[in-house]
Amino acid sequence: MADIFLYRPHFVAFIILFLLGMYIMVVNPNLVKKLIGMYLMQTSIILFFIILAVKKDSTIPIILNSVTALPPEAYANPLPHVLMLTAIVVGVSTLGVSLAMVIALYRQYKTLEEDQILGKMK
Amino acid sequence: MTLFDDYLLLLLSVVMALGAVFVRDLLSGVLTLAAYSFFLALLWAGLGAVDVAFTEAVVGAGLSTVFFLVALFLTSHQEKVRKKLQVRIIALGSLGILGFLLLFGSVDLPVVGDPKSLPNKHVSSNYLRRSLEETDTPNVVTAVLADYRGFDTLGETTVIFTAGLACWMLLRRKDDSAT
Amino acid sequence: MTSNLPGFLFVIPFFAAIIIPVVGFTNQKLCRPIALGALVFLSIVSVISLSEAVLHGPLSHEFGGWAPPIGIVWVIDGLNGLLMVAISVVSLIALVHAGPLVEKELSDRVIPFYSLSLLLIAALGGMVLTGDLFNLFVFLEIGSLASYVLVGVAGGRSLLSAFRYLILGTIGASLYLLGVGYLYAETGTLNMADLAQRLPEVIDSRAVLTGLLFIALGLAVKMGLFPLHGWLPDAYTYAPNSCTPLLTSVVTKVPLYAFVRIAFWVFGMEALNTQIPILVVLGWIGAVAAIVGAYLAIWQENFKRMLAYSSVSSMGLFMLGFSLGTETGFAGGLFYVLADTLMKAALFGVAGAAFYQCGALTVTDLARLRRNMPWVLVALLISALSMVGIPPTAGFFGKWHLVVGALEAEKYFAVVAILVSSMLTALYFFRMFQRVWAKPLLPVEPNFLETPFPIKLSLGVLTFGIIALGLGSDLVMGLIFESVIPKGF
Amino acid sequence: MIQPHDSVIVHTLARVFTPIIQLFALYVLIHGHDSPGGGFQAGTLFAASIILPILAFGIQNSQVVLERQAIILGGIGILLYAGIGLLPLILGGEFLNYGELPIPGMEASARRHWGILGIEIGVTIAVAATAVSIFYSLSQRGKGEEN
Repeated sequence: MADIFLYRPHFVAFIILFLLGMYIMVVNPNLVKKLIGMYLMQTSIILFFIILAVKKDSTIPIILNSVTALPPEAYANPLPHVLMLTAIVVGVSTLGVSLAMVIALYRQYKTLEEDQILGKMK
Repeated sequence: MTLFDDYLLLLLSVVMALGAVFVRDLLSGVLTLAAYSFFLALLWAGLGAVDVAFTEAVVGAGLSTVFFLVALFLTSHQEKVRKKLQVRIIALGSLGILGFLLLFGSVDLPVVGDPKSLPNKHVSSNYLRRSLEETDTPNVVTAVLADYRGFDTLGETTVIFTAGLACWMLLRRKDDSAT
Repeated sequence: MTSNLPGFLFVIPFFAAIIIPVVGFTNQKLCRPIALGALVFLSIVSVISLSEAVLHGPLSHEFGGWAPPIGIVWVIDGLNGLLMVAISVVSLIALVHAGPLVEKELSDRVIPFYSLSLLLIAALGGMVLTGDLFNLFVFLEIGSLASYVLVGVAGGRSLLSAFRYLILGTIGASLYLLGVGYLYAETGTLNMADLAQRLPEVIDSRAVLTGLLFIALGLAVKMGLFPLHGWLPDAYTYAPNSCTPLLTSVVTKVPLYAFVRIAFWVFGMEALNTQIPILVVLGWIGAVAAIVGAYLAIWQENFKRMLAYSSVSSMGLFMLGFSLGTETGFAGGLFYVLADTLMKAALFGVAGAAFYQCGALTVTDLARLRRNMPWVLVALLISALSMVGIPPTAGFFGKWHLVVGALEAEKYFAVVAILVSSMLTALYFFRMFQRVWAKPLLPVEPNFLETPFPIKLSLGVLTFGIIALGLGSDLVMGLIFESVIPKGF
Repeated sequence: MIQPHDSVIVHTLARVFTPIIQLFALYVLIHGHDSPGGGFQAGTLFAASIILPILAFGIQNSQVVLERQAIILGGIGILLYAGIGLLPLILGGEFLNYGELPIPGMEASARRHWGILGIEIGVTIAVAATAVSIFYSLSQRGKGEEN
């Protein structure tokens, strides 16, 4: 298993970002910090999908005309790219909604810390 | 483009991510996050995902940062320092299991950059072979996004529309006029 | 068989949801008729689709005209046809019920309420009908965003619970997406039918196992399966009363369906019995969830919170039923899902009506219904008896088939879990009835409102549905046995 | 409430950049077929070109689009997208099958080409309008809450 660390730097970065993001989301009491963690987690999944799409010595998936077209192996895999475009937009939408919730909470409780909000509720 | 010249970008983005998380001032954290996002965009471009890179630069580094900044502008900048040991231990334990699972599963994943691996062969080579002829669109990503998987894109547009409605519903004030 | 019906099942609620804000700003009164009209249409089309699918085999609709696995396909068979009917009918009833409550609670947010509810229903329909794993993720996110907001719109406590729901829900969705990534990496496809064909070759791969585990974990967060139910009690308790019947009855059932579809159809019984023994684990989790949920419900004073823990318990029972590995157990689990959809809509409907009219929040407060709203109390009585499992209600038949399935599978811990959780359920509902009927009749309250007709109608239909589903259980079970059971049992 | 920025440099740059961003957005939209980019990127750029003057000149001085109108516009963008998809469904084909769009004198692949352009325009409108609407919602502040 140790060889993963040597041959797959992208994958290691993915694991670090994913776990870091999730840890901050769960543990940090600051609401905005939680969202920063959420952003890290979502982008790490994009990293995971993009490294699935990489082909060695390939070019970007734009085929200008059928005469000069290369075989499919010569282009990067477009499908994960498409999926991740969707995931990016989903991420920013979730971020917008969650920030709206944060602002609404701040209006009521004048703090961004989850435990202080809980304290003020009682 | 080869695979292994983006060590630097990976390292930079991980450092930026750590910075965004551990800096106490939230404003600095958000700006560091924008830098992180920008390095990721460069990384995607280097890995051949130009459309994703463009979107990440525009949406990730641009739009989300603007949202974050507006929200911080209306709330507060400072993060308070506290420690809850119990929660941390539970979280670290479960994340350890998750991390082990990720590593465990990754052993059998296809080698990065292998053009013959299954995710690069089965459906996606069909797109690469047929899209120009069938949809008259040179950019295969656009063809897949808008046509082959156009239904996903409709869903995606709906997601952002839902978010718009949601923000409007959540932040609506009583003193706004009703209609 | 290709058909246009699945396309219309998406188009009807979707267009209504988009048109409502466009039209609603000029005339806010149009929102409700548009929403209810769309849902009536949706119910009719989904009933037609179910009958077509049962009589003539599965219906499929290839979006964009691209055959799978190149394009996205929606497939209707017995299982999701049945659930689609349940979703459309129950959400129609829930929105009828919501009418007077929305006017009171969210009077300045009527437009986004109806629009988001319809988007939620369209997304749930999409999750149920789609045959593509990534398409499922997109609809999962639309539905989740809509439900976070519907939970949090009341402000205060509901906002914080909605924020926690959002954080956990996003973790769940990300885990799901990661699982899809692992499966894609091993097979190169996202289409469920294609995946089912290609998986047996790589079933021994660790990546496939990890993918299934991540998908199961992510969906378990979304469905509120014990011990990942952290968001559920607060969200159900503090959500506005106009939203709870819709949110509690269908929203958690659909991720459960997604899991069942992926586990039993994509992976298949053979792989689950031999290579990936996930069902054993899920059976035990379900058994523990059923008992712990019911046990925690006993100690709740708040009526909605009690019902929320009873939802945790029900989710355990469904999981237990599906993981038994026998035909009767699977069918019983599905039947109990249908029954629980009706029961939860009715119970939370009663809770909403009680708060709307008497300000009743706790179990003890419900005594005031006795004088003011006797008919609502009848609905509460019948749905509570159904939760406990007293014949001839639907809940009894659901539990009966679960027990029979467990006996067939010779899994006695499951029998014990079902019986114990039923007894605990009986305990807290009978405690509630004791509180309601033990005291002398309260005097009539002076400024008491007449129950609005939409609430009476919807509760009446739900109560009738609970009894009808119980009496017609042979018919429904026949349908399930004939056209729903997955291969390999 | 977002106040106007004091600096002359910011004002001038905002004036110069706004049309350039819009032009670039249009380019990205139209060239989505042959180069990276498309509806989402163009929509976000359009949104940026509306948000930038607001940040520079304050929200009071640039109420070009109101929040509510922005949501309606977003809905219209999605209706354009879904309407293009609905047409083939009503004519007996599949939802979103641009190959069966009733455009005379074209091959299926050319119809698909124009169908893609049509839905990209819908996406652009929807994303731009909704992003501006979210920005408005987030930046709103009630009465008596200035700081």
